[in-house]
Amino acid sequence: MKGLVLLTINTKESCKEGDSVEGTREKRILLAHGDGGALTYQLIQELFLKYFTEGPLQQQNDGALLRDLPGPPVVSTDSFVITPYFFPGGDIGKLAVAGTVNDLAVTGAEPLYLTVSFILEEGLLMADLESIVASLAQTAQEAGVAVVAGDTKVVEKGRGDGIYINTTGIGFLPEQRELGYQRIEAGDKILINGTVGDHGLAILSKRSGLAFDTELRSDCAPLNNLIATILEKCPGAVKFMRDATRGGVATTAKEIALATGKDLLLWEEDLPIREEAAGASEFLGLDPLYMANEGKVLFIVQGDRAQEVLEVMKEHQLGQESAIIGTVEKGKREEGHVLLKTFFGSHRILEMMAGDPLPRIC
Amino acid sequence: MKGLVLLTINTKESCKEGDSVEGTREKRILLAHGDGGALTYQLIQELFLKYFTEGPLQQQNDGALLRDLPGPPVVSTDSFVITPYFFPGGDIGKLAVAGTVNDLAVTGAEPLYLTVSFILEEGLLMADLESIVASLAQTAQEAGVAVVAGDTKVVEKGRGDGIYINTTGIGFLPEQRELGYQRIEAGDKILINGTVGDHGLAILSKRSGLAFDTELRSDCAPLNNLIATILEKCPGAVKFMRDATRGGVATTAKEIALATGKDLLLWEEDLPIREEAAGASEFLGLDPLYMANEGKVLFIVQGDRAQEVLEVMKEHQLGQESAIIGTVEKGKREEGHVLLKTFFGSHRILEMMAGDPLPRIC
Amino acid sequence: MLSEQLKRFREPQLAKETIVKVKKSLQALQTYQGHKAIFMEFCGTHTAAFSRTGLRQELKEYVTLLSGPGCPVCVTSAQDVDRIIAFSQIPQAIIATFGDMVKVRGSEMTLQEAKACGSDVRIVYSSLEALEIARENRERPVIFIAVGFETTTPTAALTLTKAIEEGIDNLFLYSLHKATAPALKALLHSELTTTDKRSTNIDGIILPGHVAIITGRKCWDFVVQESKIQATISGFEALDLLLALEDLTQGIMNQHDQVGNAYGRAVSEAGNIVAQQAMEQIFELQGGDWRGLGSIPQSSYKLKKEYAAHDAEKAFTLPALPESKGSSCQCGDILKGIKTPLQCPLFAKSCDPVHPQGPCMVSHEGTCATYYKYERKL
Amino acid sequence: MLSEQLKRFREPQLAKETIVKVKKSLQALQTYQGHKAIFMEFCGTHTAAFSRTGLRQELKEYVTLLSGPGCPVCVTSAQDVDRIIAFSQIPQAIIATFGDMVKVRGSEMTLQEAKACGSDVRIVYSSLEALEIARENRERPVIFIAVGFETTTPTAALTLTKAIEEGIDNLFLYSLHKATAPALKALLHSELTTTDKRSTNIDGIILPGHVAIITGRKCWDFVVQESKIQATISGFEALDLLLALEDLTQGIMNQHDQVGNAYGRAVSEAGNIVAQQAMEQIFELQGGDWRGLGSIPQSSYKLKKEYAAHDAEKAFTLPALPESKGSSCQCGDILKGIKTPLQCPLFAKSCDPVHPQGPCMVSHEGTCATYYKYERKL
Amino acid sequence: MCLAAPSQITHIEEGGFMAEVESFGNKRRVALIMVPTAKVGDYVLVHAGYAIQILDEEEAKESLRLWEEILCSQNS
Amino acid sequence: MCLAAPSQITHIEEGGFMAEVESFGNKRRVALIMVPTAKVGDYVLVHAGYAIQILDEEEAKESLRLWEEILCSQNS
Ligand code: SF4
Ligand code: SF4
Ligand SMILES: [Mg+2]
Ligand SMILES: [Mg+2]
Ligand SMILES: [Mg+2]
Ligand SMILES: [Mg+2]
Ligand SMILES: [Mg+2]
Ligand SMILES: [Mg+2]
Ligand SMILES: [Mg+2]
Ligand SMILES: [Mg+2]
Ligand SMILES: [Mg+2]
Ligand SMILES: [Mg+2]
Repeated sequence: MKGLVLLTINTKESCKEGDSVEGTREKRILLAHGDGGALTYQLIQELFLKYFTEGPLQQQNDGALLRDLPGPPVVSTDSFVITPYFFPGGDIGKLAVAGTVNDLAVTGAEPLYLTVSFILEEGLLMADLESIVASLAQTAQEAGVAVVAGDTKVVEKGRGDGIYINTTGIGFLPEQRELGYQRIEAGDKILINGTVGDHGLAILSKRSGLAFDTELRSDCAPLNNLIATILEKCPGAVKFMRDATRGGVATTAKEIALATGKDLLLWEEDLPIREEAAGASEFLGLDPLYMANEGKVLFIVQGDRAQEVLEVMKEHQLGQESAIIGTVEKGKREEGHVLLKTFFGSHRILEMMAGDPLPRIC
Repeated sequence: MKGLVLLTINTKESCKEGDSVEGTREKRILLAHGDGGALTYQLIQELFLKYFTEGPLQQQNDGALLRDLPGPPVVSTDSFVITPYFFPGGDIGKLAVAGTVNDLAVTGAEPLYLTVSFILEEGLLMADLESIVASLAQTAQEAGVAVVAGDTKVVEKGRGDGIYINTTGIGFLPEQRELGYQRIEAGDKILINGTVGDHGLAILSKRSGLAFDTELRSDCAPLNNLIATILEKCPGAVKFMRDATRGGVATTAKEIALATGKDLLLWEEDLPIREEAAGASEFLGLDPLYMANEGKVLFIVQGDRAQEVLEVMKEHQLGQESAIIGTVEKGKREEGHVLLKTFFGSHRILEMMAGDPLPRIC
Repeated sequence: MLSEQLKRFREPQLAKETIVKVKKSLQALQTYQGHKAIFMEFCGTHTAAFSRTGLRQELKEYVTLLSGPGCPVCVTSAQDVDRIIAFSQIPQAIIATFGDMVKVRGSEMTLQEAKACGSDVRIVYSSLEALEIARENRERPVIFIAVGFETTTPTAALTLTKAIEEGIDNLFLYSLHKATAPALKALLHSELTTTDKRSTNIDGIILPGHVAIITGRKCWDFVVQESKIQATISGFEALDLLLALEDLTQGIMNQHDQVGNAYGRAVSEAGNIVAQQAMEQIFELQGGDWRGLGSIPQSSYKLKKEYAAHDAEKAFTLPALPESKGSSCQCGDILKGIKTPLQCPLFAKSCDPVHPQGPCMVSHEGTCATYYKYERKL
Repeated sequence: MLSEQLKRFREPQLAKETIVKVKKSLQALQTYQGHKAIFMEFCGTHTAAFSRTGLRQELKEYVTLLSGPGCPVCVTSAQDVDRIIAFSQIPQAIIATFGDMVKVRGSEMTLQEAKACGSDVRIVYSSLEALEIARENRERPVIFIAVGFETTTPTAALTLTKAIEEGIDNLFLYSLHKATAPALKALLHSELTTTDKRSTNIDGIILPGHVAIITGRKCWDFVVQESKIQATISGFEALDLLLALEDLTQGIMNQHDQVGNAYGRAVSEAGNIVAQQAMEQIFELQGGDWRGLGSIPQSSYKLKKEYAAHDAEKAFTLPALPESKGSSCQCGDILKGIKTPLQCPLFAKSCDPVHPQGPCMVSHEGTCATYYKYERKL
Repeated sequence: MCLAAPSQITHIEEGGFMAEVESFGNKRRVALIMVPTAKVGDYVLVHAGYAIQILDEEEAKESLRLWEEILCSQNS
Repeated sequence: MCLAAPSQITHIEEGGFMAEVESFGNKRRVALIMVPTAKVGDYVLVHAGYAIQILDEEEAKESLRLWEEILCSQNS
């Protein structure tokens, strides 16, 4: 402890940033907001219920009673731990809705309901929380899903990262929408609804250390409307869908290959990649095919209907840059593989993402 | 940086504890387990699917397709952030099932399905994770609910606390089980299925700083079977239920008072409180009425059927120490209140828990 | 078995019978004095005990029980809270403090808000835990916010002694310990004796039982001897409180010239000598600011010069702190027993435990918090 | 516009046409030499570029492209990794490192495992970020794990110079920087020249383009002059690689007595003088351990004595480290170009990027990782 | 703040600085140094991690006895 | 490791130690000190946060021109 005497004291950085013009400090989440008592109650009443104004949530029961579903239920859950929680093109609230809505939609389901559970870190600015909740509520409305149940916990400073959100989605499977790995066969085409890698790179651009300015924005968006449009306009054409999130297009394709035992061949020259994404990947030493997307789906489509599906996709606002990017081939070995046909015509193998130290992008 | 030269180096505490007898280090969660790539896939295949061996989870789709429900769906969500994650009487895995099952059960619903989403902290011992997952799976089996969808994220060391779990439960409401605040009226009796405060105090006994040894154990248990038994054997008698978790019996009672505008009168001498709980509360300066429970429900029962319900409760393994602990009275003011009739016959007001710095007990 | 006897002290049945007797005595006292007696419990723990047991309500027609300044958190001045927050801003510093302290507002913010901004604040139940934290974080200064009366002061003194023995040089004390007797003296000699005895003045004082364990009974005789107000030391069980009321009643009617001891199983004549010596070894009395009461001479335990290396006030230079702002909180009058919380216009309106306006609403044993919890009229 | 020209270098169409021409030249070379040419790319970035573009596959009937020791992460010895991990155990220390480094196993564990146990490890893209971290954490030692060849070494030198100018005394370098020319010399003079020229020996070397930006072209002439093996400096776009192959082919057939420069837009004769001076100012060459290659004289950049205050090896005393264990990993032979990963029995079986057995499988530009990603036979 | 709860000493650690005490099935470690004459079996009042006083059994008995007498005489 | 990507200098900061560079719509701050003659508009190769070389436009043009000649003569 030598040398510790006679210090002068500076206000902690994080406290300073909370100062408003009038010198009063901005409100922050305190541990006591999570004790289940009066402050928790106040937070729910004054913040959450302001944005979630309809339905079962307002009743504040332990469970939300929903109306009978018009088909068998489909559920999906995801926790969102992205850093930073505000990013170009969105925020963790929008992402939390889009991510789960998309997971439901790619199964062919119509998403209807969402539960939302927050893990807040002591010290989170109340203003940040409010803007995230507002964004979440707005995205839910746009996607046509209702937030029906919620939960809030608070963890000590240094045990979280501002805010983590879990959403669980509930939908139903309309008739005649049976999609599945088992329907995939050689000759099917692989489609995607736009450019690859934008989300992951937009997030990375805001990481301390990697910081760079880019025009790239996260593609984060709920795709249930796009998907429903395709399924309705091209009945039977789509055999399987999966959103290419963590691990990117390459990992998602590999998962399909593993599950089916088929090979997936992707064409490098047809992959829609923004120039900015290619450029940023180059100086970061990364591959856009492994970068997370939050508004992109791989569609496996019956070969002779690929063009028809492509046209429908391109008409939709969230599919304007859609492309046919590859084809399914008979698996030639025990395990299914993903191959990339390069510009020069040679083939390279795409594996799952393996241990890249770049987490927290969703 | 003076005085920093010539240090000798000790291995970090947390690393040492990972050493096994043979000198090899125990496996831990790495950041890369959360990148959505190969290590994530491996974790799912080798750990999670080992314990969740049935149903939609094995298909590893984005969403789980469930069978049609025999009644309108009921959903509930909770995130669990308890510290420590192993505690006397349970662990976070058991808690995560019991908490959500109970939230569904108290609405009158039959819980059927659970989604489970993990937020793991880099460095978590793989052995701890496995034992938590095993406990979660076993509790789910005991409660008769199936885990149908899951998710795993990994956050950097210092951004979590080992493990956080979200569970979302889905059940259905059988016919003739309409419970609700609106049914509560003066003259109803308040019942509880056993002793108060055990969970919160058992957790606190393991907090560094507060550390004390106690025979108290968490009451953490899924109560759906107890509740179903009561509802079936005493049809119509129960008007409302709520599990007395964070904030304890006092806060839960106050919530009911606020929602109904009625007063709830609790009788100090009838409240089942273990001697150990009273003793520990005394030296900690805490009130067992504000301590969290994870296996206790407040039942609001039609006055003339309270005895009948009590007898059914006492026959059940999880209700042996059940008691009638109070009564509902006409609200005398704008806002409903909770009053405790003390040993001496005087009344004191119970408010919601207010800002106690004792978080993370669920 | 002593444990059986201890249980007897908290048995409702015995207490219920005792109430009947105590009521009779208080009636006799009223006849004797010509007015309903006004007693003050000095100690916040007594304030809470009278309310939690319901005895304050039960006896309200027989005796008015006022609350005194006996909550160490409540009497900590806003400037001292500002200093605590400034300490929490020292890079790498760990603040170790009792739980109630984190919720008290200084002139601008609370320690729990500083914590939310990133200060490392650990809640402890004992100064020994602060020592443990210092032991485990030898590279970081650990500042223990030492609040409390004579009950707590020796525990801090002994912990510091141990730290020094062990060579733990990164443990610092910010001593806000206060001495109760000077505060009681100040109360008796100023406001209380100059106002109309019939309305706000007091007939008897219930003295803090746990403080008296340390100080001993006899050092309190000055109360009776100097101010002619009767006083009795009390324990904290329901029966203890009743016995103390009875003792006080008898003392007034029989004009005892000594302070009574209704907590004989714990309080001796001379007190705990080890504790007294430990306090003397480490601390010296200086003038100190009490929230509500103002500056009181010889009422504040500060570390002696010899321990400057462990004295947070000496080891760290704090920036100039802003002046505290005024507030319409009436804690001052409440701590003096001039008002009850029910007379504060903010009470249970803009001031409640979730949004406390003053320290009396913050601490578990603050008078306003106790009244909010137990004594509110609905 | 230069940007238009830069795009031309990566255009598939131009490259496709070029391939035809290069194939012809390589065929001519085969006729000239009497065997299919064997070229080695020294640099890991070239290894990755040949595979990513598919050129290695495309040309495999015309030329065998072997990979050399040109990945700084791969050639870091297990003992040096153990030292990095030991540094990460210093209380309060922050380790700043390039990403690939965290996955390399020492004799017992990896830096990412140490991180999972609580070490503070930050991944940076530049030594300037390490300086920034040191600036923001003045109370904590920040140890930058300085790996790289001559391309990277001057950046560390200039960053340290800046740190010293600013008085940032908590930034330390653990310099594992290596010099490429001595390693190439060692390769040319030992193993490669003693084995049968027809099977594992090489006919030409593709020299590291970015290293040569710093060193200049002419310092590489020793390769041609001492070992009589032709060599050419190459850029990293598809077209660059093809031009270099062409240049090498012409160099062999026309018996050039100088190293070729097929990366003229970036590489000058004399190199970057500012960078060279910065390196000389801060570092001195010493003998160094290369994983796989063993000890190579004058191949390791260590901080000069004058900078001992910023030299992690001098500022911190490490405990005795255990001897590295042997392993059946063949990285040594692979780094020497004696084997390709396809000849390692562990490759793509027990060794893959998720469970790397050796450093060549860890680094993005490790030969085994590159072969796993791009060259595996299915 | 001045809370102090009675507990029984179950074990005194070497050196006598710390002891284990028990109350209603809850065990804690507390400092014993302020009550140097305390022995195993004694009841102590514990405040802020320190035992601050040994409870006097005779005094406790006596005050209960006296009081019960008063109550009995009053009731009869 | 020896990755270096070409970027164009868009702004040189005061003192000349740092500059802003741009490539395909992505902007970064890099150290410019190693290429003291660089000016706004120049293309530089950036490695590990430092611009290590100014790309030579004439050389680039020349090598492309030469090569295109060779290919043309060959194709025709
Ligand atoms: S009620 Fe609030 S404002 Fe009024 S005296 Fe008490 S603490 Fe102060
Ligand atoms: S494949 Fe693996 S084991 Fe074999 S040489 Fe490469 S790194 Fe070593
Ligand atoms: Mg999901
Ligand atoms: Mg998802
Ligand atoms: Mg998905
Ligand atoms: Mg909840
Ligand atoms: Mg953050
Ligand atoms: Mg819930
Ligand atoms: Mg719950
Ligand atoms: Mg509940
Ligand atoms: Mg998921
Ligand atoms: Mg932990």
